[in-house]
Amino acid sequence: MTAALSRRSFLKAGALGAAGLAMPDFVARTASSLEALAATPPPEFTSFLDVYRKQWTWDKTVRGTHMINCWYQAHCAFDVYVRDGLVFREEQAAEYQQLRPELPDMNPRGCQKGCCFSHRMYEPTRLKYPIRRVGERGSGQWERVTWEEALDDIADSFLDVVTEEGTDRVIWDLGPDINIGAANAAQARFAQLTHSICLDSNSSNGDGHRGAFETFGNIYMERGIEDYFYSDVILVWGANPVYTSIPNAHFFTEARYNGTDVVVISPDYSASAIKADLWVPVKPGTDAALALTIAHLIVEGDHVDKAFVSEQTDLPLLVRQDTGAFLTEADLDGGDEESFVMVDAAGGFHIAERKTLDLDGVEPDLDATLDVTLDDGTQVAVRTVYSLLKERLATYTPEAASEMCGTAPGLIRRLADMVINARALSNVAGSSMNKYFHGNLTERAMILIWVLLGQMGKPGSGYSAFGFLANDGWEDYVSGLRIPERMAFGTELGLDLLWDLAKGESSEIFFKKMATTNFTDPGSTLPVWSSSALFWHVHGGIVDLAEDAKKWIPGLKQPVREAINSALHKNWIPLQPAPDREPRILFHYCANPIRSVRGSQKLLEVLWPKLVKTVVIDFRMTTTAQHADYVLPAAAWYETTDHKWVTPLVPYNHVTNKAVEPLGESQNDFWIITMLAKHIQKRAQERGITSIDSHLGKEIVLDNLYEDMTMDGAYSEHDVDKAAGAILEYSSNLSHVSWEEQKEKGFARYSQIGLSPLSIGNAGELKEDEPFIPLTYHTKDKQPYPTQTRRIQFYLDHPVYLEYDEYLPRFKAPPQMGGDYPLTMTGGHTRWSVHGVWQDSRHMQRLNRGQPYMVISAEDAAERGISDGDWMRCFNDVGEFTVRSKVSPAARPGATIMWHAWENYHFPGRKGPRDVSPSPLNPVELAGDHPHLKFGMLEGQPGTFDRDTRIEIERLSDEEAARL
Amino acid sequence: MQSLKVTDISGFLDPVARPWNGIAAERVDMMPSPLGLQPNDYIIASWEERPYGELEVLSAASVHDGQRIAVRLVWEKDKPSAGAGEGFPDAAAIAFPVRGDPLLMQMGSADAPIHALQWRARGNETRSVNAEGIGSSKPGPDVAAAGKGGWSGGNWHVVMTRNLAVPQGGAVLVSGHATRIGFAVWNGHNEERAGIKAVSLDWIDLELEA
Amino acid sequence: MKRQPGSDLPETRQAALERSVIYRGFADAFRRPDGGCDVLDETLIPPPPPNARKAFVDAFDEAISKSACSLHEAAHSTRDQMDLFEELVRWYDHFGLRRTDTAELPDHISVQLEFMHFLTHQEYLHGDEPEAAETLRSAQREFLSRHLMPLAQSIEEKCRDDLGRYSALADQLPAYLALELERRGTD
Amino acid sequence: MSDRQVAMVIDLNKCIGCQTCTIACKTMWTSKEGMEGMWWNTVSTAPGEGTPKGWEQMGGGFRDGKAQPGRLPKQSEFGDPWEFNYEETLFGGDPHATLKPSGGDPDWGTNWDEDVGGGEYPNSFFFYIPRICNHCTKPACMEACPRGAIFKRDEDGIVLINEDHCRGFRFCQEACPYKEIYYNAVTGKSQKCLFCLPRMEEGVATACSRQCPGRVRFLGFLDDEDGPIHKLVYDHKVALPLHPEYETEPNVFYIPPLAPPSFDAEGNPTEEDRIPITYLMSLFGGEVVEALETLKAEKAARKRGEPSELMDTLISRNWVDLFGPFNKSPKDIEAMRLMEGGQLGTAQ
Repeated sequence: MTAALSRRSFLKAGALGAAGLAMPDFVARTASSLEALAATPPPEFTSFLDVYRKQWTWDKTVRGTHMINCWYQAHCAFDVYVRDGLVFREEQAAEYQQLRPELPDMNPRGCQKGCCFSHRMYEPTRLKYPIRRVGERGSGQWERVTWEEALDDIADSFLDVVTEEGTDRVIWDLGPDINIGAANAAQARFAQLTHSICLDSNSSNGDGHRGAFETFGNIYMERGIEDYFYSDVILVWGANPVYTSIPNAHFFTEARYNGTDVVVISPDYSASAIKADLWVPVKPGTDAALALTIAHLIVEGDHVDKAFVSEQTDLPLLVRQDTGAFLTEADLDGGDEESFVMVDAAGGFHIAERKTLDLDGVEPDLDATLDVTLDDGTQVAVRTVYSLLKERLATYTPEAASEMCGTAPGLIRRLADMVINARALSNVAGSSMNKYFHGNLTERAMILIWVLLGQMGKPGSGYSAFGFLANDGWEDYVSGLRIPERMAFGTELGLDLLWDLAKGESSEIFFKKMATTNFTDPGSTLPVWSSSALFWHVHGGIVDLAEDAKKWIPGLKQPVREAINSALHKNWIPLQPAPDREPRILFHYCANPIRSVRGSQKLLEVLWPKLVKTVVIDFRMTTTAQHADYVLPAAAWYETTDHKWVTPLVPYNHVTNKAVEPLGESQNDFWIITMLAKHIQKRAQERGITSIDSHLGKEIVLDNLYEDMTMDGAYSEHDVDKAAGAILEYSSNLSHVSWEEQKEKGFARYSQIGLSPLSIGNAGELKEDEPFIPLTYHTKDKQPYPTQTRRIQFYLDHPVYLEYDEYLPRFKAPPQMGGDYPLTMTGGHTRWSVHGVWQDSRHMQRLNRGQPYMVISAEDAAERGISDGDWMRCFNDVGEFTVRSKVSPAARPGATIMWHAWENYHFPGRKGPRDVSPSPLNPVELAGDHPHLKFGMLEGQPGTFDRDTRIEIERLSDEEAARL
Repeated sequence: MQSLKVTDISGFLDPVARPWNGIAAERVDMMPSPLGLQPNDYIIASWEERPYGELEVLSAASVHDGQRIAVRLVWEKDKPSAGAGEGFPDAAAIAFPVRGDPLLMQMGSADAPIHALQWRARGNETRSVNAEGIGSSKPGPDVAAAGKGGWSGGNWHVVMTRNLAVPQGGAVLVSGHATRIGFAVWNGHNEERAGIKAVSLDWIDLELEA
Repeated sequence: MKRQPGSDLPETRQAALERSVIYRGFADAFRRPDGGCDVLDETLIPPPPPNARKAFVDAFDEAISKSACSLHEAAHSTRDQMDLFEELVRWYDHFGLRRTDTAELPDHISVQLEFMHFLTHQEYLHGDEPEAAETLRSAQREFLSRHLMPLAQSIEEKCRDDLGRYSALADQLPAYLALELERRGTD
Repeated sequence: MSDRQVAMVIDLNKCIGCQTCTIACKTMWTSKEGMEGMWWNTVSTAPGEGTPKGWEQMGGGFRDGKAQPGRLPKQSEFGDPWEFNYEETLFGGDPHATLKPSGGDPDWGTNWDEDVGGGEYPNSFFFYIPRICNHCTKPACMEACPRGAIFKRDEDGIVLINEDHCRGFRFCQEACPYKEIYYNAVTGKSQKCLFCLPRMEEGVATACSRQCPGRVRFLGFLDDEDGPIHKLVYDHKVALPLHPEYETEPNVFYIPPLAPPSFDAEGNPTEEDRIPITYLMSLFGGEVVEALETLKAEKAARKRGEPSELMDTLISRNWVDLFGPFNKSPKDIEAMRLMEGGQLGTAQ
């Protein structure tokens, strides 16, 4: 065939006129120009091996990190190796300074996922240009479009929706990977300027630490990782650090060598348990019983730190036996309704101070029970919280608790001895407890142990729950107002905030109260937040899955739907948009709800049809992206400059520097969202739209949105670097090191915890040369806790808690979520990915099994004739999915394990574990109209659960397996 | 054994080319290479109990045209082992003494080296190899070595060719003169390689017809 | 045979110049839906169809359409992507070139064709230096046989044949490259 | 040149099985053509099949000085380098396609029996064991190669394959009792871990050591008396060779694993070892009993607040002390041959 053709036949007539070098993709490496290079004689060449003779050198190395929510293990400074505009490899920088000679340093950090991220940047899953759906949603039919076309079309839909139906129809679904840096600041500024709704997904991911919130009025408490070295007993309880704290795990293995007792409490003989000095097997979802029996042994053995609990907790406060409410000063003598009463051994009454914990010499009688004559003359019996608690704890003998949690009494007593005799007791916090329906009760019972023993606020001693540490300049950038201006702005709106500060309230209480305005207040200068769990349940139809929740949850007083409606009606919980105002536009930003939300198939059925536009901003093709109208390609982490929040464990701000240009036409998030504002402004001007009132009555100026967004051009779409720097300069806790220095070094230690509502709850001083210890403002400086009683509070006299008999910590058997089936499907964060990001990485999957599997015990497998690797059908009343088995003697009979973050497209029929997890909301978490049980940033919101899901599994026949 | 003079050996490059039918083939008796001579304990230990080099007979024929010599080997093999992926290839070799009186079994010695052509089924790879004793083989002089093998009907047919003239260090072949030739065959399926092979009992006299 | 104006150059240099222009034509054609129209002959490679953008995407954009076949060598080989990038970057570096910061990845067919455009142009400039010309021709042959030809052939197999210009491109490139590989000496 | 021997100690009480060492090695060395299925560093769950699957039954090494026959491991026993149907699933418009290894459901992989272990609940037991080439003092591979293509450097005892001399016979792969040699079917050569020679020559620790987040690996020369290696191997005698009975004198040593107490029928803790001592003896020889006693005693001393040089060495509060003289950062070494292409090991 080629004989007929000759070279000339390819050449168009006159084409030679265009002879000459035309090379858009290349430049001369060293020669002055391409022409000059071509003119020089070619180098010596005999075979391709000659190209390998020359030494391979790097163009540059740049400090980078991975802007993803690795949470308890975050973050790590990397050196990123660049050649020819490509990232070829990365290696940990390992330049962290040792804090104190007796403590291990933090080096090298990093994990197996971070050490091959550069490979992920160029894999086929990477998105390179904006794409628009052409077929049905989820059909996988796409068309490549320009940024102009995509942003104009989205801008037009935005303008249609906000002008015709309201600004609360536009929803920002924010996932766990928001960085509280420049990228997320652009999104928050956009949301604040347009009053679109931001979904707070923390609790909906099951990370809300409800028990800590009910007890401390705050979930933010985590210690410096080196501080574990000062503990002599560490309880790894509700966490699996060997999987999910890879860069920090060495502190636990090294502490163990240093003589510390490391105890792991888990259903399975987990990867963390093999590193323990004692492993305590426990039935999934029953840890409350284990905690309560330890508390029982503490009280029974008279090991209670009476001074500590009298000063720091509500245990000495009196409770009316007629109403179950606290006795108030108003009850006693018509005084303050919000002040509560103690009685000393001599019978003298004392009002518990609200501005300080200092008892000033008062010695309350913890066991007091007496009758009191109220201001209105009536006689009422009252008792201390402690006496009620002691009565309840008496029932939790080791034998009784063993029936509930399956842990042998002898083992319980040995564990209790270790805990009681500990000099410094700490716990490794994870996020698994709150993925159980009664997770709040479990956490309250665990906290009881630390509090009864006074193990708080000392080196190596204290309870850890939710770890979060952020710069406090972010809110200033987002609102465009510095803190003083924002406080003044607050008073213009009639808020009594300044008045609180004047009355001597602590800054923690002040700033937490200010944060709650994000959920309700029309004048807030910050974005409008709403609970994503509520949003998925009400607007997403997830509540339909809870129809027969009464069958699964003994003692449920009313259907979940009714509980939600009544809580909304009583304004206990704010939900935006309101139930009758359907959402129209959904922006998924650092989020993947169709993969992560329990029962997510309902969202496609109920929510998706309501939407005019669903837009995903991500750098890879996620499950949610497959069901989107537009997928906008985000730059990868080595292709932009920004910084990210961390936790007090590793209190170092980490910076990623732009090492290479974004691939294809992908752009960084800051650019994408700022350009969205630009296109909305342009289209508004072209369509003659000026401004409208938001659903909260604030004026939204659409035809000047871009100017407002960029503060009149100060921070245009090209200024992510400048904006990131500004945020730090505004911060009180990260402005002590220049932005240039932080970019160069890749990390900088926070100077203090700071005033952000996302960190202030840690309530302690962050020193330069000591690991952080939380809550010392309370334990040492006697500042009040942000609770109703201004103390660590174990008694909740809220009507819902009284109704459900959860006013005091107690054990409740785990519900049979999904129906009466023999096996409990537990789970946990995987070793192989953070959320879904590495779940389809070739390297990670080759070191795993390449496809999803459910770990089942050797016993359960034998009973069902299942051997390792067999295909299984897992089912309950709500749904079913198909997965392969992994049989292990380490797994607990009766409990299976589905490690997290598989995408739906990993499963046959695209049905995964989410399809069998109904996850109805827990009614007590809907409580509101209460001094501290109310919405806050990332806390005080209803959670969702999947660890109580009951299933049965059966082996697929070979024929069925072959057809998959 | 005789290498018949032909006008042009290009007609003989294909192992099953018809002209080979007219060339008398020599029946060469083969035997396993002596285990004791293997270069190290490991190889001896791992083949002590394992049969190898079980080929009993090899048919060899040769022609030359004054410029290049072609040697055709035919031997029985139930199925071919191409040595793709992790497998070992079937292979064959013809060896000539360079000088002195090298012992074939010893693969020659320092002062009596041998010069061989080795063909491997993997990509018909053919190499010129010099050896001065067992385990000492290294690339031989350039004799424009070439080889082509074909398996059919339970037999390998392999033709190896090289120049008669040879640069320094090679085995000299001169039309009209005699020399000696030795043979080796490796069975890839039996993981035979290096010294583990079937070899001709001893040198066979080879006379290049004038 | 179309007479090319201004072909007063000695036969070999003229050939190198024409080949260089053809490579540029193919490079542009695989880069943009309307690329290479000024160079490539319409009878062999028809002009872009009316819905050029959609057809181009359907032909070559694996991130978009089911039937598309990738223009990246990595997608057509089991070789580790970064290892392939290293070799290609070393090739370009050996001849003094570096990709621009916004260029396509090193294994994209338009980048490889542009590299050939450079080598053939350099051959044209050094047409009267036999040694330099021969070095460039052997480099071209080796690059063609190791990378560009197998990629072009794989694209030809996988590319749909109902997409006009773009199907023609996928068919004609391996045909042209076969011509290039068959060439001995001075063509 | 002095006959020095570089060595490594791997602390199995600190290894968390995260495979960062495996990825560090893979991205550095084994992504070249024909190396897709190679893992020069592996981390396996023990007890288990290990990598390659069942390597301890594949022979090789020596017994009473006599070479023992071995067999060749297959790529599938190392774990096939699965490819995935990304295009079809993610963009292919087939809403039912499932992302999984092409070519059917695998029944084995490099880390297939991760976290399974042995025994029965609640007394099951496992630990992680990272493995690389041991750069043995008496390398079985070197003695098995008929072409002398494997050599051991005098200056540091690193064992290398000269790929120019290698003809792909793979006697070395059979003879290595640890099955730490890999065959490249594309180049027809055998290849192996080179102890990150290009890094070590520049004073930079091996990638598997320096990038290990668990701070598990100690590096240094065996004869360096004030280095950690000498202390752990010779002074405290808690670092033991794996399978000493193979008689190759490996230069990678292991701190044996402790484990939490096992339970009696009622579920109460007993003093009986959770990891059967017979199993540990089958791996590390008889000295493992004394080594474990030393570890427990020194740990108890720390618990009583008494000093312990052994525990301080194993804790290694200053990370960089793990690496003895190899404490430089790769970033600071100009023109590191990090991505050495083409022929390796032609130093000889």
